[in-house]
Order: sequence, then C-alpha cells, then structure tokens
Amino acid sequence: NTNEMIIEFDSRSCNESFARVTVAAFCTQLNPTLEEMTDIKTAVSEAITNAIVHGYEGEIHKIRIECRIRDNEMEVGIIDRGRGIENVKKAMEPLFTTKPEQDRSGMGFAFMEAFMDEVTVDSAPGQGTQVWMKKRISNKNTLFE
Amino acid sequence: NTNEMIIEFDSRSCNESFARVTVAAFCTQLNPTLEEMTDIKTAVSEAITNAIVHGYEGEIHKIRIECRIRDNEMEVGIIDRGRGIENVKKAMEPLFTTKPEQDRSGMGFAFMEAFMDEVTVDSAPGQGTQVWMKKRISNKNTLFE
Amino acid sequence: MLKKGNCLMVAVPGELDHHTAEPIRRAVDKRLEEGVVRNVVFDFRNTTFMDSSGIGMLMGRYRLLRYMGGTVTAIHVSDRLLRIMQLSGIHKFIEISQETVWTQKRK
Amino acid sequence: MLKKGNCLMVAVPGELDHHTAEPIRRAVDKRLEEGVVRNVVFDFRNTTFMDSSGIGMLMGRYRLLRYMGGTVTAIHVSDRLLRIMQLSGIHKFIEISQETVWTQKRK
Ligand SMILES: Nc1ncnc2c1ncn2[C@@H]1O[C@H](COP(=O)(O)OP(=O)(O)O)[C@@H](O)[C@H]1O
Ligand SMILES: Nc1ncnc2c1ncn2[C@@H]1O[C@H](COP(=O)(O)OP(=O)(O)O)[C@@H](O)[C@H]1O
Repeated sequence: NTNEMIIEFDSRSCNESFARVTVAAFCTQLNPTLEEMTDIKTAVSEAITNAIVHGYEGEIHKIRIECRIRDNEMEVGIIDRGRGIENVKKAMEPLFTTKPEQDRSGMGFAFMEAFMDEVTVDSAPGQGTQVWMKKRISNKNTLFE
Repeated sequence: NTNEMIIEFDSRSCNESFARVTVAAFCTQLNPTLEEMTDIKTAVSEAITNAIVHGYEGEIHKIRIECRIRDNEMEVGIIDRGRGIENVKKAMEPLFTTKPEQDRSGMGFAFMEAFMDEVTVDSAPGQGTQVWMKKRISNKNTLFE
Repeated sequence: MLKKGNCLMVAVPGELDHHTAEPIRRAVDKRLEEGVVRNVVFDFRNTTFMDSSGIGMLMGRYRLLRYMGGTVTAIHVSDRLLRIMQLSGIHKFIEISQETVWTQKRK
Repeated sequence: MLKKGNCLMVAVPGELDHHTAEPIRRAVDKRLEEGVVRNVVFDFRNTTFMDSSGIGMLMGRYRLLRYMGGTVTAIHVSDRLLRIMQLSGIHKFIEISQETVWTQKRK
C-alpha cells in the first residue's frame, strides 16, 4: 500500500511554485485538510528555496524531490548536490542565516519543523544536502487501491 | 532559455490526475490559455493511461515523464518499459484498440494528435513505449528569467 | 446515482478519466443487471475534464443498453466535452444536450 | 503599487515566495530610494500562500524604513499568514491587521 513519485527540475526560482504544487497534488490521495496541504506546501517550498539560494547559490543545476505515501503518512525528500552545510545543528537554529544580505529570514528550517512531524537533514560541505520530512495526515481515507 | 523537469511515478490509475496536473503546472510558465492547458492535460492523460492499461497491463511499474519548455514551445515525453507496440501505424488509427473488452475507445492516439502539434511514437514489442509530443503556446510571454 | 422508474441518473465527477470511469462503470452495470433500467442519463454539470476513457465508458454503456432496447443521454455537456464527443463520433449513438433534460421536458 | 503622500500601498500577489518576493523587493526599494515614502502598507487580501521568503522581504523593508523613521504595516492578513508572522516574531516589528487600514481609519 505504497505510492511513490520522483520529480527532478532545474534550480530556477520560477519552479518553486510548480514543485510544491506537485507534491501537494500527489498528497491529495491521503485526503489532507486544506491546512495540512498548506503545511506541506510551505515546508517543501522552504527546502526547495534553500537548495536554490544556498545549495546552488543561483547556478542552474538539478533539484530532486522524492515523495512516498504509505498508509496515512507522507514522506518527502528534497535533494541538491550543492555546496552542503558545515554545521547542520547551527543552521537549523531559528533566525540563523548565512545570507542576511539577501533578505533571508533564517526561518526556513524553523518553518519546516513547525509544519511537519519530522525533519531530518543530511548534509556535508561539498556533498550536497538532503532534507527528509514526514507528515502524518489525520484522515485515514487512503483513496488508492 | 530552457526549463526542464522529470517525474517518475507508479503506474497506478490514481496517479493519472496527479501526473497531468504536474505537467500542466509546469507549463503555466508559458502563460497558456485555459484551452491550451486542457489540451495538454488531455493528451498527457491519454498517454499515461495507455502506459498503465496497455504497457504494463495493470502491473505496478514506473512511468517516466520528461518535460521541456523552450521559448513558446513545450515538449513532453511519456515513457514506459512495458510490452511495447507491434504495429505503431495501425495502433494510431482512430478507433483501433486491442482491449475493446475493457471499454477502451481506441481514440487515445487520435486525441493526442487532435490536441497537440506533433506526436511521435517510438515503440517495439518488449522494448516499452515512448510517446513524444510538442505543443506551441500562442502567448509568447515566457515568464522565467 | 438516482433512479426514477426505468431512468438512471448518474452525476459524473469533476474529472472523468480511466481512474474515475471505472467505479462509475461498475455501479451503472450493477443497476443494469437488475433489468429495470432502460435509459441512463449522465449529468456532466460538474465535469471540467474528460479524456477518451470517458468516451469508452459511455460507448460501453451504449452497447449494453442498445442490446436491451435502451438509450444513453449526456446532459449539461460543456463546449469542450461536446467537441471531444464529436471528435470520437459518439454523438451519433447517444443523445447529447447542453441543457438539462428536465428543462427540455418542461417546454 | 499605489502612492498616497508618504504612504506606499503594495498589493501582494496570491503566492508570496522567494520567486515572487524578489520583484516586489526591487519595486519597493526603488520607491524608498526616492526618499518620500515613510510608510509601506502590504495588502495581503489576495494572498493564500507565504513562506519564510515573504518574512525575509517584510523584515528587510522594516530594517530600511526603521532607519528612515518609517513603518511597515501588513493588512488583510489571513489567520494562516498571521500564524506564520507570529512564528517568525515579525509581529513585534511591523503592525499587522486582519481588517483593512481604511476601515479602521473610518471608525
Ligand atoms: N540546501 C542547502 N544548501 C546549503 N546550505 C543550506 C541549505 N539549506 C540551508 N542551508 C544553510 O542553513 C541556513 C539556515 O537555513 P534556513 O533556516 O532555511 O534560513 P534561510 O534560508 O533564511 O537562511 C542557511 O542560511 C544556509 O547557510
Ligand atoms: N504504452 C503502450 N504500450 C503498449 N501498447 C500501447 C501503448 N499505447 C497504445 N498501445 C496500443 O495502441 C492501441 C491504440 O491506443 P489508443 O489509440 O490510445 O486507444 P485505446 O487506449 O483506447 O486502446 C492500444 O489498444 C494498444 O494496443
């Protein structure tokens, strides 16, 4: 009872909206509430923006999203092969940002943690970044057979 | 001035809607009219359904969609590694179907040709099927920079 | 689904594709097996998307009903759906109305 | 964007993310450089989505304006956006209203 999808796209900011809509469209199968949908869209948007802004620093490379639905839970991974993060613990602190001059608020990871049930970050300098997130959806009406 | 994406997903019928919405969401960057959007959704839906019904005959395997936008044109490929088509020319004739007992109308390829500017089918028995389609979008307002 | 005498009224969902056509087919055919229904009316008032799987479902019901001396009707059909139905040739077999059937009867 | 005296009114788009925040930032900052504007009002009446890039854009304008003795206001803020603004702490720096400013002034 698993359903999976992968998207890969160019790290252009015009793809941010497309990518979060795609993950949300995939998750409609779990019958999420509108609020749960927006939670997922927000968290995914944060991770994608980070890949574009921090991972690739504006260069155009590929971002990969893997999404899996099982029972009443969705799991999503946002993966870049960019510069990576030196100190993940510090990076995840609210308000911490390495690009304040670009109007970054330092709230990206804080929003991911606020809106998802689980956030795991796997990153190292030069190795790229993987952000894995899980969210349980209240409604158990799984529609796919 | 190119933008690309790839999706890969399980050949479950519940993913048909998700997949055509994803392609349509990606194409909004070309500022298509509602009618052009529906043309694209319909053609993509036909090719995905064929991969599920004829390519994999109900078994769960992966379907891959590649989508590229350049200037005012979108190109999309729907790719399965299923049983393939013996006689592509015959398969593309309107009303021809090998599964009439499953209420197939034989109009899938005819709709793809009616709604897209170009349709190319690359298939052989045991080799899977690739359906490549192009559509030019009237509005030249490409939004991405 | 609503039955009135020998007439079965089917509310078609917002998107009629291979995935959503399947449960409709099953539900309608179950009613047809009971042997009373002679006219099936598909109401497309909420339908914004249909592909050839929808055509296949309609055509399949037409084949069953013709055999039983019945009819298939599509009502509240948008311009887009009408075009698709005409492209497929199904308009030669089923009655298509862009108005509601009830309105027509009142005239 | 609408200027009334030293007040600049900005209609925020439906989705405020990194991609859509950028042109707003550029346009507002260009007006601020002219030196007249002291109060920037962001109207969120059409906004159904905002992430932390929106917060960054608002906070950045606040920093510029505070320096010039001005203010930033967010109006027509939905419950969801209010929650996001509170989570980020930005409600301590900018005025947030779920009503329209004009209505409040009329009272
Ligand atoms: N994908 C990534 N690649 C490299 N660095 C990242 C990535 N994501 C986050 N970071 C680092 O973590 C910091 C905090 O991220 P976040 O909480 O999202 O705030 P912000 O994006 O506003 O800076 C960033 O400033 C950056 O240094
Ligand atoms: N992806 C595919 N894999 C294998 N066979 C296919 C595929 N797509 C189409 N076909 C063959 O081509 C025929 C015609 O396809 P189509 O015009 O879409 O009509 P329909 O799907 O209603 O049968 C199918 O009946 C099938 O035999």
